[in-house]
Amino acid sequence: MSDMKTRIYLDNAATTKTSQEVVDAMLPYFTENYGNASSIYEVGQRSKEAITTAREDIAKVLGAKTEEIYFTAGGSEADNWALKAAFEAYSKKGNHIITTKIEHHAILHTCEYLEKKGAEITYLDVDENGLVNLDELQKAIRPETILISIMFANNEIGTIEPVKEIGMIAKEHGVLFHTDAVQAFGQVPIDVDEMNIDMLSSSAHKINGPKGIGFLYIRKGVKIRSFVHGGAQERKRRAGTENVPGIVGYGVAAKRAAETMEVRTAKERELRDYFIDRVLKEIPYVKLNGDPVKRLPNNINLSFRFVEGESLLIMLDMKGIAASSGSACTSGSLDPSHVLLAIGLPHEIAHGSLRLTLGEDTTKEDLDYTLEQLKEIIGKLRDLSPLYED
Amino acid sequence: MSDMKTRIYLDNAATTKTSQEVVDAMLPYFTENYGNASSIYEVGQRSKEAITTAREDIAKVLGAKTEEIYFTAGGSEADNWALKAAFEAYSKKGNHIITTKIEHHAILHTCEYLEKKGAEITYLDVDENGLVNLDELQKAIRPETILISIMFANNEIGTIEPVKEIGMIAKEHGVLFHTDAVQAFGQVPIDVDEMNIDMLSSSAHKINGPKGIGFLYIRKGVKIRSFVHGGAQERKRRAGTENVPGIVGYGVAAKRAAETMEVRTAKERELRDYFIDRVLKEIPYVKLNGDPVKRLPNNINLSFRFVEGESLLIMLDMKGIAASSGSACTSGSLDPSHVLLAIGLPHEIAHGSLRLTLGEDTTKEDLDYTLEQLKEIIGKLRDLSPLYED
Amino acid sequence: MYSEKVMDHFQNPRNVGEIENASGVGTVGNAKCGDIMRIYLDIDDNQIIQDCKFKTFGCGAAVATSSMATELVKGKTIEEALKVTNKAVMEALDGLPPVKVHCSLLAEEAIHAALWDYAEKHGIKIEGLSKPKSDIHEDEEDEEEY
Amino acid sequence: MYSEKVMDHFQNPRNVGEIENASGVGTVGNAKCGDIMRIYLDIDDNQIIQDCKFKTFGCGAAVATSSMATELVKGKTIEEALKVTNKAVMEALDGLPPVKVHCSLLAEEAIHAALWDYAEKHGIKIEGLSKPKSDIHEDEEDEEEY
Ligand SMILES: Cc1ncc(COP(=O)(O)O)c(C=O)c1O
Ligand SMILES: Cc1ncc(COP(=O)(O)O)c(C=O)c1O
Ligand code: FES
Ligand code: FES
Repeated sequence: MSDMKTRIYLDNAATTKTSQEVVDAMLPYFTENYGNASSIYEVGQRSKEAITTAREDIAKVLGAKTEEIYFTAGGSEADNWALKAAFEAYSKKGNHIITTKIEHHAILHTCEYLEKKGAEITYLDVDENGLVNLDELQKAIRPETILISIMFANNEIGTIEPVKEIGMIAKEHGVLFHTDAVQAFGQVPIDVDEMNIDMLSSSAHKINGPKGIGFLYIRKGVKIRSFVHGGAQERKRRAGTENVPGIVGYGVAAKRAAETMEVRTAKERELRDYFIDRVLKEIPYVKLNGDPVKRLPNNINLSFRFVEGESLLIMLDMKGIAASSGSACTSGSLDPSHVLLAIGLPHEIAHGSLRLTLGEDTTKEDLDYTLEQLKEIIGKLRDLSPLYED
Repeated sequence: MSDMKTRIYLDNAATTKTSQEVVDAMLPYFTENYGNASSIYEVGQRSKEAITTAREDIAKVLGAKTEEIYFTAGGSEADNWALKAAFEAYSKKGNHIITTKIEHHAILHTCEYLEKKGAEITYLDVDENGLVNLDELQKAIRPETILISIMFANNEIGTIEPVKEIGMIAKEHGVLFHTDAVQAFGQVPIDVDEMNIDMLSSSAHKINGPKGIGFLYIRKGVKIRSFVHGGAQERKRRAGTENVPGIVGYGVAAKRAAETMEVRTAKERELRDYFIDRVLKEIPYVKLNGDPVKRLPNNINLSFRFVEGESLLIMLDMKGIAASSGSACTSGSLDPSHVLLAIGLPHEIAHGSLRLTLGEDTTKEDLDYTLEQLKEIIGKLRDLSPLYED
Repeated sequence: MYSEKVMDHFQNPRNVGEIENASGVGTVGNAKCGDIMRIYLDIDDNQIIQDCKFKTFGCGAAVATSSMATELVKGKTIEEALKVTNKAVMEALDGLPPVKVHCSLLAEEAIHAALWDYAEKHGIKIEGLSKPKSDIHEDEEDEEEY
Repeated sequence: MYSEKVMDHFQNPRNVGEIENASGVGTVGNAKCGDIMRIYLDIDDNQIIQDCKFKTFGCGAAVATSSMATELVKGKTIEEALKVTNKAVMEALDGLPPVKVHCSLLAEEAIHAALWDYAEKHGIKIEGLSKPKSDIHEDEEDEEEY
């Protein structure tokens, strides 16, 4: 867009920088230990061991068993797998799935696909902070309900759902519980047993791991089958030559994220709240989206009235700041963010939203600079706006 | 298995070393240009441009249009996508798919899955060299045939199928033609237009590219939909944050494979035939599997009577040689190779098969050493064998 | 994503603002994305557009096309201004990404709306100008043009 | 994949060969994988196994279990030899990967077959020994034990 290089990266919910430590761990698996992990010979066995270590490291972060972690190409594949395979495997029990209106498209579009195949889907509403209502969830459960899929934390507004309570309800009713934890894994503590989670999706590139690798946690006993059929990899449940460097990188990233979680997120929370406070005080006509407390440590989502999102993003970009927007124009789609609409924002306000997501390297100076630029840009765009009269 | 490091890697059909050039091209996309390619800001746009370049480079190798290349997580996903989505998209036309008995499991297991969904599958026989019979193919086509899926070249025995003729037949009958070219892409010339290929699967790690990335070529006009639903990536046909380093690496690997193809494969063919000649002369009771001429440049597949495959592999491994076998024990499954059975090998001979697949770095010295070791090992194992009386 | 020309007009939009007692004002909204454009025209007695200003709530392409459109109609007769189509604006900007073509329609329609307003106020009829819609409803692009 | 003990017995198999005029010979095939094992026993008048040799066409585990099994039965009485189960062989080898458990059954069955052959030749009946199958047909493992 501009010639200026990105200097301040505030779109860590979209993707993160792969940390050098992760890259270093991956490197030997490209050019030295490049063997196919299904092979019997030494260079193949080295790959296999590396995969086992990564699987163990990841399982530990979730309180899961090693053999309950199945690697995929990312969060989208994990989401597709969980929903489509559960729909097939539990067709005798029923065809009803409960989810929410604020899920990621990897869930929502999969649900639409399943509707064409005969699934009935309940899309739960959320309140103005993006939280599901547990009573409504409870009421939505029917005898033919086979799956509840509710995200752990929302990618746009950062709201953290009451996962433990949802898990309890699912368990009481004997319904499978899947959670899309792509934004939550490595950011907030997760324990699949304590939270009664049966399946969980995650993606490495959200926690300073590599792109193109994710996993689906599947609790032992959940009888879903393959999504990708073929070779006997991943205990015959996910075919394809293992992406060994990706898996190794994911293992290191997960371990690292768990180890640094407490310190890192405390710092992020502080910076986040500092920025939100200042914006709300120093810029008029602005609103914080998402729950102020039950919120991902690194998520800031603001709506600026009279301002359109794409213009805002381009202007920030020209100042070297990478951010994102719930707005239409960025995602290739022109529809306004379904999440912002679901929390009740009117169309034209949803249109002027800005998401800033902090990363492990974000500093107070970055945010101070961003705030100064933001003030100026908002002023400029409001002057351009036919909706704004000062 | 042994403590000796692999010194001679002869399993390039399983996977290849990622070339240093490829790794070097990937590296900046981990820690510098790590932006999400769907983003509007500069660091995201750099990712997007890198993806476009890779797509162009790959399209060129196939004589395809840039926008006909859709990245996947590998060959298995591409195969699954082609078959499952074609079955859904063309259900009004029919439910019949034609394939062969020697396809990769990514095709065969997907076919079995589709059979449960109501598909009728014809599995064509092959002759003793592994070639399909064009007359039989022609006769197998019915009004409700929606797809012919026949591999370009077989991964075990290296036989190259008459793809151009198959394409012609498919076209004459107005049936879609998919080919699993995972073993052929970058090894033999392919032109999707000339060969009337409608869909083609490929996987980067077979041509010195990274693991975990592949593509499905889909001819413009073929109306198959998504396999992985979600975000708007890959022209809305394959959701998931793009694996930018993987895609970049694939682009470089494809370009490189195309550029070096003539010289590299000429050298490989020479080495291959040198080794085959010597084995057939110097070791008794041995048979070459696959077509002697219509054969991948780097494939050697031999059956040694009275010898069991796994033992052979372990002994080669102990000498620092990485090879593979069509035998039961290596793949996690105990069934003998379906490919060797399909070309008519009796069970116990299929059981003693050895696949050696050369790579760009393989030398004559490697093969001489391998042959010496092989002679000794075969002797030793035959002495152990109750089937062998000398 | 955007051409240099688009970026130039986005960063330094020409003719931003309002015209008091304008001869014609047109406001158009894009139903598809929710964006809004308002154009002010100052037209003299010879039906020549002496001045033109705009305000836009919209994406980068919307701002740039507004800016370019005002440049293109300034100094033109009404008849000439009617020929400033979205295609002409896009060409002047060295093109727009496919997903942004609809944004350029806003500019065309906003000019038409301002001219219509002028015609109504002055009780004249402009040849070839029909009552503008207040909302642009383009046909959905075929999402399956693969 | 394999333990050190397995690798040792695979690389240096003990008691490879045949025994001429053996007291008993047993050959067993594994229907599952097509592998074959033959065991030769030299049993003295006190029903003590003086010598034991084998030939195996099979995987690494098959070779190693053959080797270990022959070691274990050598010097034993017939009664003791009957207690050399596949489990005992596996334990002596520090275990086998799950997919290789069936291989160890070959050894157990081959010993039984050789003993049966001995019993038949000598017209005696061995307590607790039933006619061995010539093919091992284990139950399919549950491929869905997840
Ligand atoms: C012919 C063939 N098809 C498909 C595949 C699957 O590719 P991948 O393992 O990259 O998913 C392979 C290799 O494993 C293959 O050789
Ligand atoms: C909540 C959520 N689910 C799923 C995904 C999809 O993950 P991926 O893009 O790695 O496939 C994302 C991110 O893109 C996400 O934020
Ligand atoms: S997206 Fe609304 S005008 Fe461009
Ligand atoms: S696999 Fe046949 S005996 Fe081991």
